[in-house]
Amino acid sequence: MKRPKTAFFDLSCCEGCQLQIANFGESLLDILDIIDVVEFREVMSEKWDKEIDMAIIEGSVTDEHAAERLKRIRERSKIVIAYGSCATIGGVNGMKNSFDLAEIRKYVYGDGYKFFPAAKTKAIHQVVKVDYFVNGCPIYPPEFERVLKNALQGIPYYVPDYAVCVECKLNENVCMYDRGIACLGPVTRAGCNSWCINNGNICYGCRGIVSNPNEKGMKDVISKYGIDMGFIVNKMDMYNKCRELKHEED
Amino acid sequence: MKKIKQSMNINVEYLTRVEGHGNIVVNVKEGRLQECRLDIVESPRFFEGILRGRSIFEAQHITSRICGICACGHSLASIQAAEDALGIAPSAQTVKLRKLLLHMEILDSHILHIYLLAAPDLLGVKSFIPLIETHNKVVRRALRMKKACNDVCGVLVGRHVHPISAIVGGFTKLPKQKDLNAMHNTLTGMRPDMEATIDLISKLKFPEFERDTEYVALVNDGNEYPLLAGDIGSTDGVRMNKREYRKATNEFIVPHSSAKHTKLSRESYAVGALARFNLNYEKLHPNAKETASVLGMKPKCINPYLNTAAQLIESAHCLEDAVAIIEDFQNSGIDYSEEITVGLNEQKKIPVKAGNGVGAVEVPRGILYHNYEIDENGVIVNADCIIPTNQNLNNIERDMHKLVPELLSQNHAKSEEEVTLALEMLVRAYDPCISCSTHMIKVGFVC
Amino acid sequence: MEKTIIKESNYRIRNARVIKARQMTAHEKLFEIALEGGENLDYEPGQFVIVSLLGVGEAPISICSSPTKAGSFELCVRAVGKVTNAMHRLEAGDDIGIRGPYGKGFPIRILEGNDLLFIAGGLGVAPLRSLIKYAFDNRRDFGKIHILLGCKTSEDMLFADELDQWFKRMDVHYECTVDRAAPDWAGHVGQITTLIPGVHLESERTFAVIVGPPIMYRFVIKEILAKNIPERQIFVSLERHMKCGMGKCGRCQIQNLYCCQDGPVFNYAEIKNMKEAI
Amino acid sequence: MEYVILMKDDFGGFISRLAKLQKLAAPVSKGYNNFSFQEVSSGDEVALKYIPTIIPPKKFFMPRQETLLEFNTAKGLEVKPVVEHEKITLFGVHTCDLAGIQCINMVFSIRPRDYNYLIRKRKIDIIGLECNEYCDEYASCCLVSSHLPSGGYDLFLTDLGDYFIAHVNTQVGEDIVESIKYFKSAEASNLEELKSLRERKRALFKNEVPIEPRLIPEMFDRAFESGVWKDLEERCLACGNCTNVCPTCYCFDIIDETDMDLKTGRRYRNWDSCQLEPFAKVAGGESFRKERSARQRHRYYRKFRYPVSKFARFFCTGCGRCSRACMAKINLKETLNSLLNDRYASKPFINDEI
Ligand SMILES: Cc1cc2nc3c(=O)[nH]c(=O)nc-3n(C[C@H](O)[C@H](O)[C@H](O)COP(=O)(O)OP(=O)(O)OC[C@H]3O[C@@H](n4cnc5c(N)ncnc54)[C@H](O)[C@@H]3O)c2cc1C
Ligand code: SF4
Ligand code: SF4
Ligand code: SF4
Repeated sequence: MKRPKTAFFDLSCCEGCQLQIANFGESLLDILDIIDVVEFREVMSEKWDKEIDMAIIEGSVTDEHAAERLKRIRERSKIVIAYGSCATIGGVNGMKNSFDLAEIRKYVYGDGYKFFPAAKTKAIHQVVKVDYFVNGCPIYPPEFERVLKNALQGIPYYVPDYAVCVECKLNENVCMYDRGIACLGPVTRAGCNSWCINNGNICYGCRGIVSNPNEKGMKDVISKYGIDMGFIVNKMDMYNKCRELKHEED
Repeated sequence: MKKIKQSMNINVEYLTRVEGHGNIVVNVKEGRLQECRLDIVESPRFFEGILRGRSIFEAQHITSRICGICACGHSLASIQAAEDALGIAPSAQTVKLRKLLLHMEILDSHILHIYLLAAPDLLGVKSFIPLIETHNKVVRRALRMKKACNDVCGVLVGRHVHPISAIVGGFTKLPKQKDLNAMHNTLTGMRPDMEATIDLISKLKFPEFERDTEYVALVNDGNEYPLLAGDIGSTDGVRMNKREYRKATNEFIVPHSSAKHTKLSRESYAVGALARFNLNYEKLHPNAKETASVLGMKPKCINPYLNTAAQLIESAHCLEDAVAIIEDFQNSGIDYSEEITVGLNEQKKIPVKAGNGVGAVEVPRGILYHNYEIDENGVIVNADCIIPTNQNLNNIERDMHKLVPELLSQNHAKSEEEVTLALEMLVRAYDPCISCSTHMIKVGFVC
Repeated sequence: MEKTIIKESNYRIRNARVIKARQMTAHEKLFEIALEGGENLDYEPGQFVIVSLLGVGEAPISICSSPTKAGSFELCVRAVGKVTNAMHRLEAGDDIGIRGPYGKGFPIRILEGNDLLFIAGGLGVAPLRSLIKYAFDNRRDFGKIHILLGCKTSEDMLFADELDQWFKRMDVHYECTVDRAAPDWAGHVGQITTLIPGVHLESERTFAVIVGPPIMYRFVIKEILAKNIPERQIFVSLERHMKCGMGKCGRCQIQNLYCCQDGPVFNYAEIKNMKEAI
Repeated sequence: MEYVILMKDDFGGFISRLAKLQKLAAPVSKGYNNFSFQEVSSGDEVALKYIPTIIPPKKFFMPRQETLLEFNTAKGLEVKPVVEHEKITLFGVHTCDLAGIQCINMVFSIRPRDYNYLIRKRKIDIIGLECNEYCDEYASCCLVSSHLPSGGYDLFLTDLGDYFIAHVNTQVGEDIVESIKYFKSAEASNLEELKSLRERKRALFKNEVPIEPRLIPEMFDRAFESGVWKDLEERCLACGNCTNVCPTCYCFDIIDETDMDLKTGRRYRNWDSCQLEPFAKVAGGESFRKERSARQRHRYYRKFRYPVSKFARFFCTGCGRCSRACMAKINLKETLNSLLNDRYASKPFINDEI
């Protein structure tokens, strides 16, 4: 097999997902053995403006300029992989959608705010077609590896469409609800091996919401445990605010 | 100033091998430097804006997402500010574990910078990719060291990028004896690689360029190399409490950049490894001092390119100090009753009070300030973060202003490519983290 | 944890080779496969194999050839997901892994001596073809044979060349219908159910065998029952998500039955009251 | 020596010696009244009084993830079927979990036999531990008669105050007793005490649901269309907790994974759950148990109806894990009670005497 020409791109994000890849250690070299990295701005000076076999894109679309750039990347890429919460669901960048855009710009930039354009944050698939999703903030390296292999083999990858609780139970964590704490695990897509709960924190929903959540049931649970619904909605918005937006493609 | 002979127009769009998006613009017309600046074009993410209305207890979770490289640093600064606002004093054990985390953060980031971002320039290649062929051992060592730091963070806080278990009040999960042993093994196992790194870097030649400037870093009166706590100090003799950070930074807007600039006693100042080295050299671990002498470095060093060398010196320090902390825990044990449950305050099970707090932490690239004002429910009403890279931007531009004419006026004037590379290397030497720096803030609400 | 190589394993695969591969329609491809060492796959019409593409996964696929054909067998595969798409990239000479055959096939001993009514929708023609070919190869053993086929458009028609031959045969009654007709289509247009009332059947000696997409069964069976064919003379083959093929993994369970072991061929009388079956 | 005794004072020594013989796993506390079977080496790590662990001991018999094949496709198809196994002793298995192990033993022993399971099972020694009291309000072990030991162990300990009495059931049990050395043979008085404990238990453990167990299958035969399932539709979050923690749920998925070279790799099986959305979906998009109510119903039928036909026993061990783990508080005993109160499902079967 020819090594696919692969380019890494970053839109608005913290670049932590790229870093997760750098953190592969020496096995990164195995990955570089099978792909031909032609552009990776954070670690490479080389640039590439031709056809790309695989575009691996991090970050969300936060202004028109980014949307245009993304569309151009899509046009010359055979496969688009969105990775990280920013790219796949909008992630923390989406929180700004809860505010009036002009107001938040003014708050941060003062009177000069008009020089700094901004649009509502969007996930990548809300602007262009995406072939593979690697959810998570940051990405869970084993999942990234699996998606990469599937892409190379030309077979689909299905993001788990069941709750983080599944993995959490298998890891035999004491359920946060047993400890009187609200956790977003029951409505969040698994695939991270319940990373946060394994380390004593709650799930913040960074992998997006399962496709068919039982919203009424969840509300019942929340009220049963005496937790304020507004509190949960607020938590949910931390990563999942963008799901309210229409897709440009539709 | 000698006469500049050429005209050139340099525009490096999307500067590579830095974090985030920046452009270098240089315009020389008939011998006169007309323009020379570093544009920050990263689209802003409005972190201070979005923090409003969120619980102080999730601030560190959100602000860690400002930057993937210094996620732990942002977490620690954020936690410090939150605890300051809430009036919580962390336990001695917590502080020690946080120090360990910060050491790992600095070590990890410096290794990344030294090997993957700076070394290619010094070795004359475009990126580390060609090095896989030519310097396979070096690349492997870099990746190995990086992974080791990552593994230690994994054990300590769940992961390095966006740490999980370090929260306001302490840790949600404390390392077990076997975890301590694992971390100890990983770090002591890294020593030969560290020696090899020092050996490698000591043989490389850094560009010669000097410009005297003010260096700013945390300082203290004790013997400890100050990273997690201290006053703000400078080589121009400034010393002030962290709560006065606004007076130490004096942020101002420049039109070409979506990141603010800062100044203190002079027109610009520098933060980061070199600043810390210049201010706190005496407090470095003996191994680090030894490294400094191998590299031939003494304070006060005013060659900005040597920031990379200062990073190496600090790496040696962090590694040894981290090992010492772990050994200490191995001997004295860990008090597991300190493990805290996340979210209790946030869910109003423990009362909170209104307040205003500042966190000032030395992260890999310099002092990072977080400042929050919270209401009586612990909800953030105002937030401000000042990122090291912002503080360096002004200084970088001043360096460029001195460097470009020098390059063009030397006996054999440099070509456009050479100038471009020299400028890129200069910017990279500061290890700028542009995604961090685009946040912006005005409000002056600090007490 | 220790790891030992074992001889006996339920998951052992048999090495095989694609000896012919032919794109039939936009989505379906026909494979002829031979086991390594010229072994015969010992199977009955209606049984399935689990195809194994190492590194991609496994998928249950009905055998669409007749056991009367020795040396190789055929699979007709629609590309829908991981394994099936990867299979579509295989060509003659490529390696492939096979487990099975699995499941209960069509009850040949019961069908023998009777008239047969074959009804297939879409990809359902694949498993049925195995039985049809078997019946042709043993034509004397069966009474009248009716074949009714339905597909979306004429472009989606599988085994089109063979169908032409069936059409020409004296000893079968064959009809075909499409949901949507292309301009050059001369045959029936409409749902498969519209064909049934016109067929002349001797209900007491006719056995109906139906294979098609899940929604088809209910309507077709209604029409057949209207023809007075007794329930126990109706056989269906059901598709369920399947992993192990050995009644363990739990995916193909229909109430207390396992599609992989108790089926895929079921007698209608036995499952008609099962809520999750049809 | 059918019965032996172990003084409580020797318990620590017993566990340490046991752990020296081979790997030893026992229930340990995780806080918040949660327990888990974990490797232990000393007596003070073991939680002697514990309610069912989060995950049952099935995790040792059919690991959450288990390699079945290793392959290399670099030159043709090179496939090695493998089994992963280890010698291990499980200490402190309650009677409900012994029943659970017996259930999955049956599943993997009927033809076609599952060699991976059977090989692994042979390497696991089991030391049971009697519950003298009810775990909590979720338990329903009496309903399915798993509150008393009925085989499935090598050695079985009962706490009788100052000492444990142990029933030696197998040669392996005998060997353990021999090599540990702390055991003495039991006197008649010890056996008397055991007997009276069992008497007390009979009085204490009562059918938790007022139905005669033999009538349960018939109740289920009538309950398929019951409105009880509709109620579960509203509440169930489809998180799969109930099946993952059940000692008799054994559904799995089979997954291939290659190494980075895309040539070598392995095929493994992974626990799966009928409660999850994609479980029963076929390629055409059809899902045969699309509604959460149908999936919950399926779960209950897989405990109380289907296995009765196939294995002549219930596949519920009464451990109560599913109810404990359910965030929506779907409770097994409550569901059974609701079925009893559903007039279509139960009318003729209500047994007033219970
Ligand atoms: C007894 C029997 C006989 C059969 N005979 C034939 C035959 O002769 N010919 C034939 O072509 N087929 C046949 N099938 C069907 C065939 O087995 C399936 O089409 C095949 O298993 C699909 O496998 P796959 O790996 O290609 O698809 P998968 O990759 O498993 O996916 C199939 C579909 O399901 C969806 N999907 C799967 N998993 C997920 C998930 N986790 N999340 C979201 N969506 C998901 C995908 O969108 C996709 O469309 C038969 C099935 C049975 C049971
Ligand atoms: S802790 Fe969270 S993820 Fe884990 S089981 Fe409980 S609700 Fe689910
Ligand atoms: S546990 Fe939740 S927040 Fe944490 S990585 Fe997983 S999905 Fe994201
Ligand atoms: S169904 Fe519930 S009570 Fe019964 S064995 Fe399973 S987990 Fe235990």
